[in-house]
Amino acid sequence: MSVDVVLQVVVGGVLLGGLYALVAFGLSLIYGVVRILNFAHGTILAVVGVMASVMFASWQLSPVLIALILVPGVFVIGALFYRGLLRPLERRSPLEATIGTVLVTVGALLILSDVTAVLAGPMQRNILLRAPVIEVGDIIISITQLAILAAIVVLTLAIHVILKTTWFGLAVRAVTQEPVAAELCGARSLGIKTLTFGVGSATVAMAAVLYVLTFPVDPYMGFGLTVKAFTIIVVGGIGNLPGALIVGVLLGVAEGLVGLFWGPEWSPAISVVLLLLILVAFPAGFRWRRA
Amino acid sequence: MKRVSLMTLAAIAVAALALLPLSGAPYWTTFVFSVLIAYVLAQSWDWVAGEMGYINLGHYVFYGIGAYAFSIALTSAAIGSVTVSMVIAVVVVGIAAVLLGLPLFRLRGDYFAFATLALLPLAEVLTNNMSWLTGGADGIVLPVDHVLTVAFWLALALAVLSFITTLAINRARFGFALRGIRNDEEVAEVMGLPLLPTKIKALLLSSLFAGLAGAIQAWQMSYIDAVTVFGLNVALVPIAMALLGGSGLRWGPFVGVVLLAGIQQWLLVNITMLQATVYGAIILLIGRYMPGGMLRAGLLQNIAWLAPLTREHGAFVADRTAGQAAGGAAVAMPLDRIAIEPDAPPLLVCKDVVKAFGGNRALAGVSFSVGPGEILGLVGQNGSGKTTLFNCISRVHALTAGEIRLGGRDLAGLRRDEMAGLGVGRTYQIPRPFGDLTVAENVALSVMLGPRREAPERALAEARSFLAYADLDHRRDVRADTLSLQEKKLLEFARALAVRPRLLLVDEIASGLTPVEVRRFVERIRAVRDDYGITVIWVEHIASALNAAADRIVVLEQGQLIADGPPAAVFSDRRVLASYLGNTAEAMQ
Amino acid sequence: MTGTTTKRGQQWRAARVAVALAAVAWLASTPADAKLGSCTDPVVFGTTISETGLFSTLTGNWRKMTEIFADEINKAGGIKLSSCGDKGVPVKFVVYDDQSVPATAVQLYERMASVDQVDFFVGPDWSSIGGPVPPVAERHGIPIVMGNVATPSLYQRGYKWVWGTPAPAVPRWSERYFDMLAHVDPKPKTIMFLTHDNPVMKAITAVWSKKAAAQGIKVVGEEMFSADLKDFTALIAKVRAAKPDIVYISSFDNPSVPLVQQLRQFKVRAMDVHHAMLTGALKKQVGKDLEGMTGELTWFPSVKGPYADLYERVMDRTGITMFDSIWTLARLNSYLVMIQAIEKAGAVDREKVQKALYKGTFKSPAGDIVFDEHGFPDTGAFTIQMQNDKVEVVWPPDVATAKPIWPSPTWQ
Amino acid sequence: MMLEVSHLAVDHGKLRALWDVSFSVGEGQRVGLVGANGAGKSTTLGAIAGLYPIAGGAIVYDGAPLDSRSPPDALSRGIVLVPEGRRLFGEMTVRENLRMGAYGARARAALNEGYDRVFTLFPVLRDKQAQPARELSGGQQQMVAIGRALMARPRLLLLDEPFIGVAPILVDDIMTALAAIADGGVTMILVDQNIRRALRFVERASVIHNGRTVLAGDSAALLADENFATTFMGLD
Repeated sequence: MSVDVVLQVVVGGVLLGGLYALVAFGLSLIYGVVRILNFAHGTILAVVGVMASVMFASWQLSPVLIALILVPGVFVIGALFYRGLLRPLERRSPLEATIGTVLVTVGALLILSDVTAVLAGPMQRNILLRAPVIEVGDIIISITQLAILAAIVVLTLAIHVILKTTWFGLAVRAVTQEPVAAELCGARSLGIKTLTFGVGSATVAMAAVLYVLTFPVDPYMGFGLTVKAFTIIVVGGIGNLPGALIVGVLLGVAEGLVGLFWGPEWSPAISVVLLLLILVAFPAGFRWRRA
Repeated sequence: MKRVSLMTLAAIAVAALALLPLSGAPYWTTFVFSVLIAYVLAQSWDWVAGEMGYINLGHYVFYGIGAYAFSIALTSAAIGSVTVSMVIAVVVVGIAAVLLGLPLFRLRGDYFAFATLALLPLAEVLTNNMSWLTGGADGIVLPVDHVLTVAFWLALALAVLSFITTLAINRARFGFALRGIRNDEEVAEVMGLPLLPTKIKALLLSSLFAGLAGAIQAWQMSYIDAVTVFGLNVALVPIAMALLGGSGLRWGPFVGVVLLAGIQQWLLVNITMLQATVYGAIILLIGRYMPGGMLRAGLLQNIAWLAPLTREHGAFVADRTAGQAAGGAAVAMPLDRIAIEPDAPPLLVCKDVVKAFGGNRALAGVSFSVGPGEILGLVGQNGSGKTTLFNCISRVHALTAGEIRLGGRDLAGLRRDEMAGLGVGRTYQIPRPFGDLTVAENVALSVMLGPRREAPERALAEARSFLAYADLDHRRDVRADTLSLQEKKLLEFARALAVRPRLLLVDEIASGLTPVEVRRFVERIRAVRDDYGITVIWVEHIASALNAAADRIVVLEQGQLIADGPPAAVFSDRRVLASYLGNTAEAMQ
Repeated sequence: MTGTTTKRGQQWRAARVAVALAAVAWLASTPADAKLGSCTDPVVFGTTISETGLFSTLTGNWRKMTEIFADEINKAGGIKLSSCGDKGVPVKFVVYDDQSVPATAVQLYERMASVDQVDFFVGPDWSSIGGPVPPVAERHGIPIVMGNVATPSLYQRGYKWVWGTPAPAVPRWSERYFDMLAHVDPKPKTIMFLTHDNPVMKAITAVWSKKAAAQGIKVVGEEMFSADLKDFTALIAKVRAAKPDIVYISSFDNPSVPLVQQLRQFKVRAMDVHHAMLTGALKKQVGKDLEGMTGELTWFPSVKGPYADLYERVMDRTGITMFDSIWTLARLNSYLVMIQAIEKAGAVDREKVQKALYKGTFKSPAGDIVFDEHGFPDTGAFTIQMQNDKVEVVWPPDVATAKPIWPSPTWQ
Repeated sequence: MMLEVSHLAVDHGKLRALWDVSFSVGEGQRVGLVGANGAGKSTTLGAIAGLYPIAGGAIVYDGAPLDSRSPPDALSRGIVLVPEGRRLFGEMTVRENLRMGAYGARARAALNEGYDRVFTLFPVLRDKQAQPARELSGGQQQMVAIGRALMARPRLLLLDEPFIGVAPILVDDIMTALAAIADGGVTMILVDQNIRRALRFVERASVIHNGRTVLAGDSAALLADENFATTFMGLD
């Protein structure tokens, strides 16, 4: 196998893995701050992806415009979802809160998929853009892919900068690590949790628009992505976005290389095997320590 | 009386159901059949989740493995017999449960849940790719045998067996052990419960029922493929059903399964659009407004005729012990007196004990010994290493260096659950009761898990004498998490005694008591030694209490032993006084 | 709780249980056999459609289509029965959503047999569901003509009442394409198969890789991929290394969307890239990338054939096209074959219909349908090529709407 | 009086943790709360800081009742708690921890002054700004915790067991710093189980026993009171 082939596979893996990482960011933020495992998280990608595809097919809107319309909408819906349905459960006993959030998010997953399938049709869709390609030696990259890669990098940097420099980002990290102390510092948990849920959902919406530019979506595809995203945040460390990015990209590349050297039919197994191995080796979750 | 009538009705209902396949209503037969399978799955899942507190989202994997093992065996030329294939399915599922359980039980909480969930897509990929065994995506085609009637009876029998097993687990020592794990597995372990074997046993039991359910359904359906038995869309349904009814409740999974399956079927037949939305909305609303499950909702608990369905397990246990004579009024505990030889070798020897957490040495080379029948007071500031020392003696922590011997035996290499068997009982500074069990059950659990492995009925009876000894008998039937802090500390004391210890480790149990209560407690500690010969190490801040109770005092400071001697001498030591009362730096000068 | 309330509670409970038992008993006593042989009652077909869940992405608006189909048949006079004179009997459908779950489908077919008392079964689709459903038909002795259930092994179980997918069968799927390959110039020398991990697609590859070799075209590679695969770079790298003259994609339309796009992007060169299921769904998602590709279509209105007008009207009124929803042909064929069988039998009589299905040859727009002894049909598909963004039938020449452009210019 | 706590009762879930606690603190004073483990000292501080809702009695602060629903409410009135066990944001740097302390609107404006003030008090932290807080020693962590509280510009500083896990040599440093803070006009309530140390630092103290205040007075008087130690602290 020539180096070019491997490099080509790596490029493809980085693109897919970057998208995985974007999905994982939202889940990681929400899980870190609100401590809720949102089973409907990946389904948001499926639903927003379908909506974006319909908008593109019906009105030929530019993907940027579609994102500008959908992402704030999802932000609001995510925040309202948390406020209306999940927040009240926090006052219950831990057992009831856990079971309640599972039921609420699973119920939301079913509703989201079904309503989308009824309104937009259950068929698979994408946004069809034909873009020229760039050839570097034997490696080929399309402009769309480059744009998506650039968007992933920009978004990751943006999220990173928000978390590192803004007061909101600081509070998000503080609540993730020590919720009580964050409150003692004046961070109102309700507001921060609501915002986080909104931002986390909006991140997936952003990922959805990028995803549907290269890969097809359908209303029922979300749950597998949720599992994949959880794998990434467990392996990368909860609340650790650079970790999630690295693991997401590695996962995408690993899936490609397994397809190359072993057989594409085994690629979907990689994330699961990785998750199980890491968890068994580090039962309390993986922690990235500085040397 | 009420319980009996409900059970009688259940028996009649089962008998009526058994006639269903003969009545010429195949639709209802297949519908009830799938309800029965769902019940077996939900109920067997709940043994691990509701009883033991481990949310196994991959429970359906065992259903799928059972279905596949059965189908492969049945279609292979070498086997072909249904009975043998069922047995093979059970064996394969059992092996899979043990192999998966060993690594998975290293995990807890959400991590366990998600790791188990990940098993489903993995199983699907494996099944699809291992075509030589599983037929790959072709699935496995079984002969068309029209086995609905027999399969229905098998499913009914399995469902009834699941329910009976639930009752048996609730009643058995094993069930109490599971509830101990659910509440606080470290405490249960220190009481003498070997954790991993117990967890594996629970998973094994639950997986066998799921595997059989899979085998029976595969037989009835006559065709399986990976999507059908490992698909995420179907796998979470039985779990949602159990949660909806009320996980951990005797009737919870049953009510949840019947209700959700009924609603789903009704929607399918009567609504042509958005059934999944309505179905999802029902799940969502119940999660939002009845998050503990329907049967835990106050709304239902107040309806008289539903009351028998909504009771917690504890309520059934209280029923059984309520009738027992309150023989525990006497303040004698059912403990044998341990003879104290005057010149026996020390019971506990600590030699250069070091325990480091990262770079922080909580114990920096502590040596002392405790003679049999001695009451040793252990004193030191917060953070001086007292609790760490207790944790080292009860093997919660492994030593970094040094050696601890109990009755001449080196404790290195022993598991936590073996300590109770060696006669070490302990209390926790911050009480750790099994919150959702009754006070009596808390103590009974000690008796059950401890070295004598008593059966629950006896243990519950015995528990009352320990409770009486700790002045807690009047609170025996309330949930332990409703006790006051002081009562919880007394509960800790009763639980530690119920292990039948040779060596009792008491951690700050008298703090917060009134002076009168403290005096009573001092008498109690002395009596434990005087009447039963139990050796005691008592950590306490109330010096007067130690002064009155202890034969000897050991003082720790910054993980080091700074004094060891009779109370009078130690408490007049200038360095001790300074360390205990004033600025340390000043004392050094 | 006082004694009185306890007692009342028990009475309540007993009453409720009694009511429930009575209800079960009543339902159980309902007769299971349908009233057959009437000339006035409509003939009732029972079917399930995967309207929601995993497989729903493959269905079109089939519930509406089924209703319109019945309406069209009834407008044309219904099913003509010799036993009822010339008078036609109307047809009626009972349709449920099986939610793509086999156990649910089984329950619903049992329900249609015993509660709804349908006369005949049509559909369902997909092996997952087509596997467990036939035993229901067998037990009740209700003839069933299934839709898109194409796994041959499912038909080897000694069915007496079950007939399968009345659309092109696996062993004849690409017959016309390989016939075309034998006549084109320059002749292809090598072929590589890319197979979606699915029983139908694997069966197609298995059959046609052998036939290709027999025809003198060397198979230089066979790769499999799962429906979850999104990044095909690795697979395409292998194609580029093998340099085959023909790339044969044996896949359903949806899973191969990224594959087709990435083949184009990576500038794979070949005489022809063939897609076994070249559909409108694929075209919607990959657009111009499809230009010049060849494929297989079970039927297309321009091919005409018996009942072509009926199909066209039904699909027009439903708002779907055969190209968009390739599975629609087998669906409609299952309805059509059952109606023809009843007309041949001359009565609404399950045993007579069963006999008719055994012997008969059935007309369909895609050609005659003849079942083998297992109930498996025997038809082939038409070879098409995308030319100037339009679907043209290019083989066989007698029904062709255009000549094949060879070698396909877009892959040069 | 700046703060007046009268007949305060607090519940933890269904259990009453505090029954009847009363004491008062004047502007600029240092007051101690002493008592055995579990007596209710931390709960009292928590209730003032808004961590626990008040079940009975009243807290009056600056003449107006203090019925905070959450710590940010108390914080906005200048009440800041240094919690037991420090509760630093372990993965965040020292500087980020301090910055988080200035989260409140009022403090944000004076962020840089805040840093200066903290680094002047605890010079050792200046060099460790970029280190994750969990890598610091116990005493340095405690300095960060106090520094973080200072960033919020407190008027009333509540210190819960600030010397646990602190090496003896650093205890004095922290004591000195606390004294400096107090001299700067910050009112303080100190909970410390080392009674002598506590009494030497504060001017007045209240003894809490089983959720009730049982004794109060000047620290000098309490120290001199032989009865005090024997009766309430169980010392001979």
